[in-house]
Amino acid sequence: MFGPNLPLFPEQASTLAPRVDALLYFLLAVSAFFSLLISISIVVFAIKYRRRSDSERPPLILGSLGLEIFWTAVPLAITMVIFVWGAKLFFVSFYPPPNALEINVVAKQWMWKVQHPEGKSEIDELHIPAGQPVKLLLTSQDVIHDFFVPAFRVKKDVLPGRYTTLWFEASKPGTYHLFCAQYCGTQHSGMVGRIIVMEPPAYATWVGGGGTGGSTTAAGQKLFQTLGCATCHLPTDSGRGPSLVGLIGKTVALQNGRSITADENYLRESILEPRAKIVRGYQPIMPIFKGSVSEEGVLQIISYIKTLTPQAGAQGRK
Amino acid sequence: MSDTPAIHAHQFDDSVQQHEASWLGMWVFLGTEVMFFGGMFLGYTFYRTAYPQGFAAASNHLDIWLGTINTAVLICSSFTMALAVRAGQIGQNRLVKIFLCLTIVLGIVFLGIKFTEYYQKFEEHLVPGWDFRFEGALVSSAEIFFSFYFAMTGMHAVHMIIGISLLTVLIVKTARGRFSASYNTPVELVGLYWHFVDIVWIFLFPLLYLVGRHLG
Amino acid sequence: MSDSVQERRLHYLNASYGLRSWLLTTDHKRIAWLYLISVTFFFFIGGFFATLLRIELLTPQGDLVQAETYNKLFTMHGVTMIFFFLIPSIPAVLGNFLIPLMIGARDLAFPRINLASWYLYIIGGLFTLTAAAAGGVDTGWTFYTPYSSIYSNSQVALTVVGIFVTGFSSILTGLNFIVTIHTMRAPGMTWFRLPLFVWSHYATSIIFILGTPVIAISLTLVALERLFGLGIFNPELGGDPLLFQHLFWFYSHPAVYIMILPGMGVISELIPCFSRKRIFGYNFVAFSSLAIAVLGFLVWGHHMFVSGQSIYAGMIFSFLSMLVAIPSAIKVFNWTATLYKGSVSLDAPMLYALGFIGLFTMGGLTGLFVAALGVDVHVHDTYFVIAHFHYIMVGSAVMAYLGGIHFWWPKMTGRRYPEVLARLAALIIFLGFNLTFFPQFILGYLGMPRRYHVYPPEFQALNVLSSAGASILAVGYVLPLIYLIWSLRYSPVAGMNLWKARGLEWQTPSPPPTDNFEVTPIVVQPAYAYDVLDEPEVIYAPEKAAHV
Amino acid sequence: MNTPHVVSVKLYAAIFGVLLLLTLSTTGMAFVDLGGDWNAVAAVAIAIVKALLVILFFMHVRYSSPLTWLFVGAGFFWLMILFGLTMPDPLARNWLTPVAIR
Repeated sequence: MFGPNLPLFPEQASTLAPRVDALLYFLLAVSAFFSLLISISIVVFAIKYRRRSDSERPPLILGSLGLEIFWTAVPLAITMVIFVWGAKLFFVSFYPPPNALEINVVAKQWMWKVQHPEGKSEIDELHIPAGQPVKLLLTSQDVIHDFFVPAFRVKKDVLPGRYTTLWFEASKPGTYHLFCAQYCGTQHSGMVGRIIVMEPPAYATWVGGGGTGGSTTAAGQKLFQTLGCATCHLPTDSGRGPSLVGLIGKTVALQNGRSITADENYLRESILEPRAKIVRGYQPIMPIFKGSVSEEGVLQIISYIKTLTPQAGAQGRK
Repeated sequence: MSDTPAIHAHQFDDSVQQHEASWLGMWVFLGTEVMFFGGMFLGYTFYRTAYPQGFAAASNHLDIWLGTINTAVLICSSFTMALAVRAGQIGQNRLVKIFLCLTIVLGIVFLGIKFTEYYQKFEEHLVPGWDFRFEGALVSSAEIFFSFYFAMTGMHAVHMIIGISLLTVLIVKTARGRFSASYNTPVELVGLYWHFVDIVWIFLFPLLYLVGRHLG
Repeated sequence: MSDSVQERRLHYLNASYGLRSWLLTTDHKRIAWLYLISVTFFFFIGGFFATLLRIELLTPQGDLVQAETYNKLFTMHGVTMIFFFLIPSIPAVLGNFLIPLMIGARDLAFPRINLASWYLYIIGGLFTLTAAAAGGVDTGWTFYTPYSSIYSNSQVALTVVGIFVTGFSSILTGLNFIVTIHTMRAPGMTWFRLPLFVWSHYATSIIFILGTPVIAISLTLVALERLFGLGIFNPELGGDPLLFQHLFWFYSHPAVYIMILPGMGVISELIPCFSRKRIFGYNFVAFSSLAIAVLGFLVWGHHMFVSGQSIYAGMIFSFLSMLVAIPSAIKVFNWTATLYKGSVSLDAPMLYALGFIGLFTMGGLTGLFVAALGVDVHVHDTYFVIAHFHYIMVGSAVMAYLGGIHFWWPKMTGRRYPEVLARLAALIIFLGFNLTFFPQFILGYLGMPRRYHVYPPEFQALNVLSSAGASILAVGYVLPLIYLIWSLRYSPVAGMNLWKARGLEWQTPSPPPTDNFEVTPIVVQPAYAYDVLDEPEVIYAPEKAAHV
Repeated sequence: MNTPHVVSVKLYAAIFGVLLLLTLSTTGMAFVDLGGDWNAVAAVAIAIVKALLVILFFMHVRYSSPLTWLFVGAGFFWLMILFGLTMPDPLARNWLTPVAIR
């Protein structure tokens, strides 16, 4: 608000920001009201009823049930409003819309490695188009980090050994801070970066030009062949392994009677530690790939598996 | 029964109040122990729901018969401990010493069996941190199981050793005639502690030894 | 009792002399003094670390200390202040001294265990100080795995042993209080005549007993993993870092109620005394202490909203966190209502009490910000959270501690303290505190993450404001240290009941005799019976009253 | 009040016998496939019964003051809080609602 060197309020650069700020204003209003109510009553009572003589004997007031119920019910009602409003916002910021642009982010002690689906990769920077939902698939190679963009009002811890997702839709082109918000060691304060929001056409030219390698899904497909996944996982369920066509979001029945919704974490675990969750009707013969596939490799295979939709049919058609 | 005058500390009004205070104090302490072991049981449950197959495979490596015998040994020691407390209440100091000795012997037998099991695990390379080897694909979750196995049974063994040393102190004091029918509180308190350690094992045994045995 | 006679009267301070009489004492009043000295020592060590942090943050670049040292500084600031000052301060100093006096007992139920508690506290302190000297620990006071168990190469194991040992000091204090309050109340002192100070310490003891063991075991598991390679939190083996966070916060959130509940107890004593009026809604204030202790155990997940915890767990914890705010609100409203139609005199303890109410209200309300899921996604792990918990810990708990020390100083030492200087110090602390921590709310919402050694230049202005406030706060804290020590020698002698206060502790001479009461009193008045101030609060049965 | 209540040897022996019996039965039942998670439930249930027997009779809580019951109950109740509020996290981590609420 006071120019670049004394900002008092962060920019609103995502569709979520105004909604979070609205809840903030409500909370500020409630806090201001109660703080003033209490502090003013203290000052007024302290002056009005100041001790005039040592022999004063104030009246006996034991309390009043009515007042107690009143100032239990009113705070309860207000807090419930805050809870529901906050929970709804959290739900919105938790589940990415289906058409989101998927970008993989691997955090490593004190740097961010970003992998665009078209193949472009970046360090400590993330170029995204304005006006389009972007879903980040986050994982860490060592300790817990946290992908935090104040201008978008979003943050999500980045865990080792697991995927966490974070989505936002940038509404205003510009450059915004990226911080690591979970203490991760010596250079924790150096693990910062920039989010560069571009107009969609400018983004298209940027991402198209000079891709370093093939697209992520192409790299995934190559790995899918070289590691021999294709020999067991056929498009139909006739192979030795279950078909992976249209797997994301499907409910998979497991051998021990339970069933699970197939998400990225399930795919990652089944690649690295296949015996953990065996699909019903299949033998536990799949070899462990932990140690022989890097984090980026697993992300590439998963992005390839996501392209296996029923109409795409046999692999390799894309 | 020799009834030495009920002595009580200066801050208490009488020995009934002192006994009440010591009794409640011991139960509050056992409450902290419940939460202390509870933390490990939570970790166990957390991972058993995440890796049921790994826990079953690892649990099948434990010797179920040694575990069952150990549970029986500890229940016997609880029985003799209860009899020792009872003998103390009716002032039969000779019986108190006998039952306390029996409890100590049973405790040592338990620890003996436990350390033979540890030695077996050491030989089978199943000790996490010391070149842990486990055939099959569930090596990671098996290592987590054995980490909990050693953490929980190790902490339990530490509590057994503390219990045995408390019992030896009790025997020495009983021999010196420090206790009587009207002042038997220390024996009761150590009794409570010993029964608690037995209860921890009563839960440890099925959770560690009997996981997925029915799968064969 | 004239002042000159008072000099020769035997009391707990001149009952015996020499180092042995202090280091081997089982008198709860002397143990309170041992705690007072050691707690003050650790407070100023923690404060020293804080000053270094605030100086470093004056500039966006890291030019005072390297990153490694900065990380160790904020970790040691957190560990020292939380485990060695805030948790023991009010219960171990004021609670130890006053609970037997307030319920009419001669001492706590287990005096020797009480001394053992102090020794465990000192041994834990020595472990932590040697860890600091031997290179310090850089994991943050939260010790999150896998950084603390695998990646950090600092003195984690040594510090963990220190905290483990000190944890048992809290457990033993809690055990002592619970048993004493249940079994050793004087005749006539029913539960609903107990001072609210005793109620709040009873609630705190529940947390001591049922919370502390869980952090003991979680830190033990971290130490086992570091020293013996057990794979409990190791992500390589499929270990889940959230398990440690659940175990850690199961204790560490109730721990913040350990820090504030005794402070609330002190305030519930000060407000009625200095407005000379019975507390408004005694039962509600008493039961809200218990409600805070119990609900405090159900809310820890609000520290983990963005940690990858499932969304349903987040919703449960956010809902419960809203409920735990209600008892605190009830207390604040009842204290304010007590002032109504009272006879308010603004002595130093009252200034601290009124400052407490104001700052605690702001601290509590900002708690709603971080409990609301939507806003917490933005403010988690930023300076907003730092400001929130400092408003509760520094603004409220330390204010209540200082208020309590000033209020019971005449009872503990038999001396008054310099009133004008004390009021000045209270104002300096109030102003310095607000200048230090209010700018951090703004910094937090701007998005400045916590534990940052280097920050973007646009945050510098607010950080300079905060550091300026910290220097005023430091001056404010040094003042009481000086004039209270000075008062031991030079302040005029205070009589038995300087403030004309209600409560059994004021019915015995100051400083009290070793056994607290010549004859165990029989209580005949309800708590805070200021409306009948001229009638005696206790009567003394001719022969020893049998325990009712 | 907790007047020390002397329990007859016969009752102690009976409790002791039941405890041994339960130990053998829990080991025996471990080999019988009860389907799904029922084996685990049975094992824990037997352990709870054994623990209750030890607490009520060997530890004299059966004859103690209601205050003792409160203290004993509080310990296990808090354990249930620790389990009850932690386990929803790992168990519900996989419940994904198909549609994102706008």
